[in-house]
Amino acid sequence: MKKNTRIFATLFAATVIGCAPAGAVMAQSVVHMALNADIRGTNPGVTRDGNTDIIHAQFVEGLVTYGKNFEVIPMLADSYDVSEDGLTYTFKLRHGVKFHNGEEMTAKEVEWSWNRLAGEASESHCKNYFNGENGLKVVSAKAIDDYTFEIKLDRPYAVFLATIARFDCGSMGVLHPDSVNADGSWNAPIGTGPYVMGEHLPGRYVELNRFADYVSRDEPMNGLGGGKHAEVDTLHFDIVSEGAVAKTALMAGDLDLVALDAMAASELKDQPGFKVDITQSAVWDTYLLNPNDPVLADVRIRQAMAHAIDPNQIMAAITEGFGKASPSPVPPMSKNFTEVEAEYPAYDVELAKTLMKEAGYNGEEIKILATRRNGAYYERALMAQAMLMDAGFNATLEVVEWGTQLEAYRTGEGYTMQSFSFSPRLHAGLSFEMFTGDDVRKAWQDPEAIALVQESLTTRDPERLQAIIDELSRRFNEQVPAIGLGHRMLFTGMSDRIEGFEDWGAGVLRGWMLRTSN
Amino acid sequence: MTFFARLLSKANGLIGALMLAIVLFTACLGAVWTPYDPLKSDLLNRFAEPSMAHLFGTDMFGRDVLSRLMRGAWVSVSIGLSTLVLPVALGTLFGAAAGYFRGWFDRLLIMVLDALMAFPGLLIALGLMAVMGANRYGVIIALSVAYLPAVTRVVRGSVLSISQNEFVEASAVMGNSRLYTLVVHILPNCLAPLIVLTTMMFGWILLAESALSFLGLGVPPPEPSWGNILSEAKAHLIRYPLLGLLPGICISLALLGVNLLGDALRDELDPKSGVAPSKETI
Amino acid sequence: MSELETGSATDLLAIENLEISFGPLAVVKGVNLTVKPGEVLAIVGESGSGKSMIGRSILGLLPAPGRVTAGRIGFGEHEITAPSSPDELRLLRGRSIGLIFQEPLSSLNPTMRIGEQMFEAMRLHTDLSEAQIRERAIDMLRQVRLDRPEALLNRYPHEFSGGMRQRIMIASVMMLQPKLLIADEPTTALDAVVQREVLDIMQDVARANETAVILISHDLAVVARYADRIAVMEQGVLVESGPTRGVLSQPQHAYTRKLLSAAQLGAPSPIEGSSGKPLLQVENLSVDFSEKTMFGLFGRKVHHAVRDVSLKIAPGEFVGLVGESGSGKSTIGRAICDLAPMVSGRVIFDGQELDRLSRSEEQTQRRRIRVVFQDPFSSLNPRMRIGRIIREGLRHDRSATRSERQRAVEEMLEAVGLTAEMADRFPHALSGGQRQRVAIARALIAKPDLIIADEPVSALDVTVQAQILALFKRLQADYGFACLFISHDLHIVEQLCARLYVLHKGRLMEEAPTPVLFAEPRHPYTRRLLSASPRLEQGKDGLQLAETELADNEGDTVDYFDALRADEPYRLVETDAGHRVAVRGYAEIAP
Amino acid sequence: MYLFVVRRLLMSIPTLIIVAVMIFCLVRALPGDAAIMMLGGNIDDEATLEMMRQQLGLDQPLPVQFVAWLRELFSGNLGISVLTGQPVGALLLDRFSVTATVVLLAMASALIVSVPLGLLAAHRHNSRTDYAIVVLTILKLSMPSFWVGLMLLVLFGAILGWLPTVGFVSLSQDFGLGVTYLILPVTSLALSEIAVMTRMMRAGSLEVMNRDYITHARAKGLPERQVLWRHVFPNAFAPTLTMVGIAMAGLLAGAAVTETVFTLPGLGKLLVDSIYGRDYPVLQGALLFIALIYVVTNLLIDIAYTFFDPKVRLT
Repeated sequence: MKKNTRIFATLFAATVIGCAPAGAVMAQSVVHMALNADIRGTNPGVTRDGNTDIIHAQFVEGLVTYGKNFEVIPMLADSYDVSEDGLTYTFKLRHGVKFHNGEEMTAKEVEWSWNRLAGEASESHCKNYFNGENGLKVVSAKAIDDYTFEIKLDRPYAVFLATIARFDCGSMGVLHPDSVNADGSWNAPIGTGPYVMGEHLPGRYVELNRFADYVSRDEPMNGLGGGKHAEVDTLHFDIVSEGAVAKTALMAGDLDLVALDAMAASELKDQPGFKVDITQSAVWDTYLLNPNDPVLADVRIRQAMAHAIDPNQIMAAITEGFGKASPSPVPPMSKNFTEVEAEYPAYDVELAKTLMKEAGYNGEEIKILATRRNGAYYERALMAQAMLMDAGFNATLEVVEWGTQLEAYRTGEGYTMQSFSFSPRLHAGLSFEMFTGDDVRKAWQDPEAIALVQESLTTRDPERLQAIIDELSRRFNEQVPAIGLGHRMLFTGMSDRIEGFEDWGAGVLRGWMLRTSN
Repeated sequence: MTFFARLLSKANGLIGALMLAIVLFTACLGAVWTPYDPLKSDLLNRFAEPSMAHLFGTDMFGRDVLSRLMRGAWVSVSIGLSTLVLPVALGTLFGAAAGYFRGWFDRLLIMVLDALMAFPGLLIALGLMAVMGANRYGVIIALSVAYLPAVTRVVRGSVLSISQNEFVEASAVMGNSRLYTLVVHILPNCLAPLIVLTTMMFGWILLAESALSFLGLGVPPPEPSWGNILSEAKAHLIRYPLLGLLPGICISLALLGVNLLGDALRDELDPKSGVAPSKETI
Repeated sequence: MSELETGSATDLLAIENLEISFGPLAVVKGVNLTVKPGEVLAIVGESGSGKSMIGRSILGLLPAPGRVTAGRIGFGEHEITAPSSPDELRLLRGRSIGLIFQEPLSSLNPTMRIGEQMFEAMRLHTDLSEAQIRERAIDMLRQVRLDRPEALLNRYPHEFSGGMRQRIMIASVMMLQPKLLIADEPTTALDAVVQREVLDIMQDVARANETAVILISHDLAVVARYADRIAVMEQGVLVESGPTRGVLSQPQHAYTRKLLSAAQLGAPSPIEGSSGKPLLQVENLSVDFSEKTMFGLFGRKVHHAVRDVSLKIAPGEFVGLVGESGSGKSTIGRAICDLAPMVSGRVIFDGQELDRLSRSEEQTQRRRIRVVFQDPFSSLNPRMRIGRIIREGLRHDRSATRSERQRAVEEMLEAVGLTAEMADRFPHALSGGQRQRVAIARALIAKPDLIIADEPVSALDVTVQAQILALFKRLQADYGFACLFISHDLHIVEQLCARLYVLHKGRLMEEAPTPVLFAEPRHPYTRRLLSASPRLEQGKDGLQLAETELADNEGDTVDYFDALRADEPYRLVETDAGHRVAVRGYAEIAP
Repeated sequence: MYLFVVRRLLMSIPTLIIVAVMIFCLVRALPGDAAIMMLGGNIDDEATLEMMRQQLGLDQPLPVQFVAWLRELFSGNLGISVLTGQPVGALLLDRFSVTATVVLLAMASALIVSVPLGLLAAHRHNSRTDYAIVVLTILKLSMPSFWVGLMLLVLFGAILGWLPTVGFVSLSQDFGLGVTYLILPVTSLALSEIAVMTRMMRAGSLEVMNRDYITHARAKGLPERQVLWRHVFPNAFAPTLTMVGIAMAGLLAGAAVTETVFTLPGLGKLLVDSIYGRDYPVLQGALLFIALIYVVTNLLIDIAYTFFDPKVRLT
């Protein structure tokens, strides 16, 4: 059935002259979207990457998840409470939640799923968040009764819920044990999400089909949680690595909804038959400064660089004027984002020059590392280079392939400065933790800062947390371990028959909100 | 002397030579002077329409397109020329040795060449770029390796056929050493096909470079090469087709020159050799 | 048939005042010729005389950009130069006018089975059934004396020897019983023996079909045997034509005489060497060629090019080595100067066995041996000036100074009859004859004691051949070198050589002083060679064709060795002084 | 014949081994590894990294990995894709089928066009037709095919919107639809092949045409058409055939650029992606597969050759 309508569509598209919205007559209940790479697998938290998580998020759910302001809200849990000492978390599960195979979800499956990811035998990196590798250790996690699940920690950990809500672990997604074969090997996901994993033709497309018996929460939709009332029968993801091609396809009516770069967005904005959604995300675009580079040893050099670069101009340029600077690591939508976080070293070339003179800079090379990759890594670096050179820095640009840059990032070698991006950290403490620490790759190795970050992750007192975050922000601005740029703008282009689309800071697609007109 | 006269008396020879001359001139000019700094971005003046100020307009970073094309000409051409050196030198060496001394050396060489042939230039490129660091030398080495077999085969072939001639035996009878015979009698006669091949190869390399850059494996930006100008323009083709059109036309013109001249050369020097004009190898 | 009768009343072919031009220059000028039905006309001339162009023009198949610029060609009632319809000519071709080429190797389509190539023309011109056509083809192949014709039809050209291909050509052309057959140098590429066979066959088949033949050739002696009339061409002009006898006996035109004198080569004057110990001794020489089967490495098939050959050359003596192509004669020459690997045997030069000498001594000895190759076009490095080519001959003579060498080169140029200023030219600026002179100069400049001349004249025009031979004679007188003269042509070696070695399939068949060999050849192969190579002789009434009719020797019952049965025991027996013949096993010969 | 095939395959083994070693070294010379790529920017802790390395067997020393790879190889197992978890063998075949469809179609159409065109040009040597063909082909040869591809894409895909611009539907899966997806890539590939082959064919024919046996064929009175097709073509085609073989081997090995332009899930695309993703099993498998394609294609060409050149014997 689907196929025939598809043919009809194509033939129609083939006969229509000009790029009239041929899409307008496409199959009622299919939305064609683009994935920039094939999914790495269907096993949430195991065979994954940022790209794959988006697909996983459609068919798997966890006990808790993120709301649109990154607060943690219950999902499969009806409610949860935390003991006084902060060591015991008890989750009350919702009743009548159905797995895709029709069976009802109980604490039994929740426990099984937890062990699948966090257990010793787990193949998932997620277990490292809970087995003491990074401090926190989960002592026990077990079903008390059919609808009660309990987790005990070895220490109080403020961001515990935030951690189990992580996208890269599918929110510690709950799956039915039949998802794996008898021998324990992965078979196919049997989750609770509003969509069921459908056909996957490697390198070509992935399909998700609506789960008819999905039982929704009553609240309105909120972030990745809340009510989910899916309408579109099939979410069809074509694998299109070339952004340009994806856009061309959208305009030709082969795709209904694609992520765009700023340029494409501004092109499409005014075109009849198309809509563009523009949303600021929590993805932090920044320039990491190499803490071990002697040239940068003098803090004044780093400050000079910060003053020489104008985040506003750059953000404006790479977002076609849609976005503005927000150099703080803390995303504006975070509840910890105050006027303190809004401050940053002003763009002041003169000041930069004087600082350079004081520091006795004379033409040492500032090697900017970048890669040609979605996310304007290259464009950002290019513009920074231009500005640094204006200020009198001897800035050179080296464009390498992504793998090479990652290696440089991990080993902390081969760069003075690199344009980089961090995926959303939905807790202000984590926003600093992602580049603070004593590993070589971390840009901020100041012991005090590290201590502060650690505290921010354990304290459960909101005021204290705010105080710490503010303190970190001030130190960040004066020590300049990295030069913040802003939080990436997400552009989504769609044919105007698509209704209900709404992006959010985490940038994770929520297929269940999509509607197709007529 | 008369040879060049003959060459230029032919339509394709003349036109080819002219076009190539223009390209080379632009390249050399682009090396020393361009209307604007081809790397200088001007964020307030992006995608400027062609005007007196910017003859071909500006690109997505407000850089002057004409300047970039001129510098690009230099980069592409210089890469093309310097890539010729290694394969021609080594290829002649190996080819001559294999063709003249035969035996195990020949067999081994052929085997390695086959291996090289069965090996996508693409990966050689990436591998070497990774090892050498992303810079034009990576490209040069990669392409050199990729084209070594072609030269070696041609030289080997013509050495083999020249060796059939009686003057080679005559030399042996006079008591001349094999090396002397190779250098004095055989190699000079391999020159013709080699020249033709080299000309054509220049074209192949221009193409390969642009193809590599198109895949993001070529000359790393911001340094402009015709290839990476094109691949940068890719995203804006629909709205600013000129950005994609111009570099493409530049490449085509250069290649047309090479191919025409190469054809004329071949007809003049060795009509039998089937050296075909440029063609992507990646 | 009926047409033929009407045709026979008048000339079959009438060429009037024909002019053929390539662009501006005319290669054939004002030629008039006629051919009567069934007669054989020979057009003789050296390369570039335009004789082939006439043949092509008769078919209307001049190679571009050649055109008939004046005159007419009439064939029966057809105007070939002005056909009424484009197809008129096409239908004449093959059906009424047949064409046979010089190069049997390139005149059959290598990618098509013999049968097909014979059939397609028949299908086109006749309305016979496939079966009939096949019948006809087979019958035709029989006529050209090929056995098992049925099998041949499914084979490809490359599976046949040159001679057989030429017969196949004749068959496929004559199959259509054309009224006129144009044979363009049909046997030049073939060995004497084969040449004879092929021409005889052609003649018979033509007679049988009452076909007129235009036989185009550079070799007077050959055509004289077959032609009713001869037409001589020089540089596009028809200088003389008339009945064969007439032209031979009373040549009118100077050029004709030149040709004739060249063809008869004058009286032999063998160059005897000084007696005493031989300059060169080759003992039991054998050379194998192991040709790798396609994609090497795997298996190889060995081919014995030379088997157990011994020969002697006295200082200053000219010795001839004769045999058809593939007899291994060149290989022997190459083996002597180390260009081909010997598997066994010894080469003793000036009393020293070369392979036993130290590297340097061997070198110095070998430099006393020089070679003159067959093909003057490939034996000179095209990228070297003549002067340098010749000077290179002195390269290893450390004594000479630069100026001395320069002088030597000039002297040498003079000596071989070239001018000193040619030293600055490149080979391509020289004619074939001149090149061969340069090659000789290069060989002689080092004053060698032995020259190995490998078919030095067979690539040249007859008139030039005579000159080069004369040159050899003169130079020998001046420089006194010995020479191993390799050739397929008995008459050429007869000119200079004191003794002859006859080679067949890598083995010596007969060895004798030249006069003896010609007077009383013993071995059947030698006899075949002799009778196969016609020559012109001064007879009582002028020049005439001399058939070397050998006294048949029924009496000779000796069991001679037959090279075709290579593996039988082989032995050379001396019949009388210096005359040795190959016999089988231990057969004896009465002197 | 069979002997020949076996022999050739045997002879290609050393080549393949050399290739295998080269491949392995080159691939491992690339900085970064699959584990890092999978984590991307979120290398939160070395423990995770190490864990993934173990899972991917990247913690072993290189020689060990190589030997392991070879052992797997000889047991006919190419391993599992790090990125998609599919068996590499299946993945390769799947992608190859795409490339093959496009390339073979392109080649076929190129042959159909260029053989007659080349013959025509040679037949009408130095005529207007001839010049036109020569000029056109050389013009095409001078345009980068990926550039032409992009232009086609923009024109037909976006501006005119006649043809689909993204993805691929296999013909077996849905013919009508599949064709629409194939038109653009096949065209852009075919165009450049046509240019080359036409030139080859023309050159070859010109050379053959002044051979005696062509004159002889004419002298038999054969009509020109028959002379061209029965006598010129078979002899002129052999060299073209070799060229076709080489080109085909090259393209089958993955027309990386074309596949990138038209986002065809082909072998070339797979290669590029696996390079970027450091998907060692796929990368190594793909390269080996490509080497194999070369060997086999050349073999087939040699076999095909015998049909056009009876002199060549497969022994």
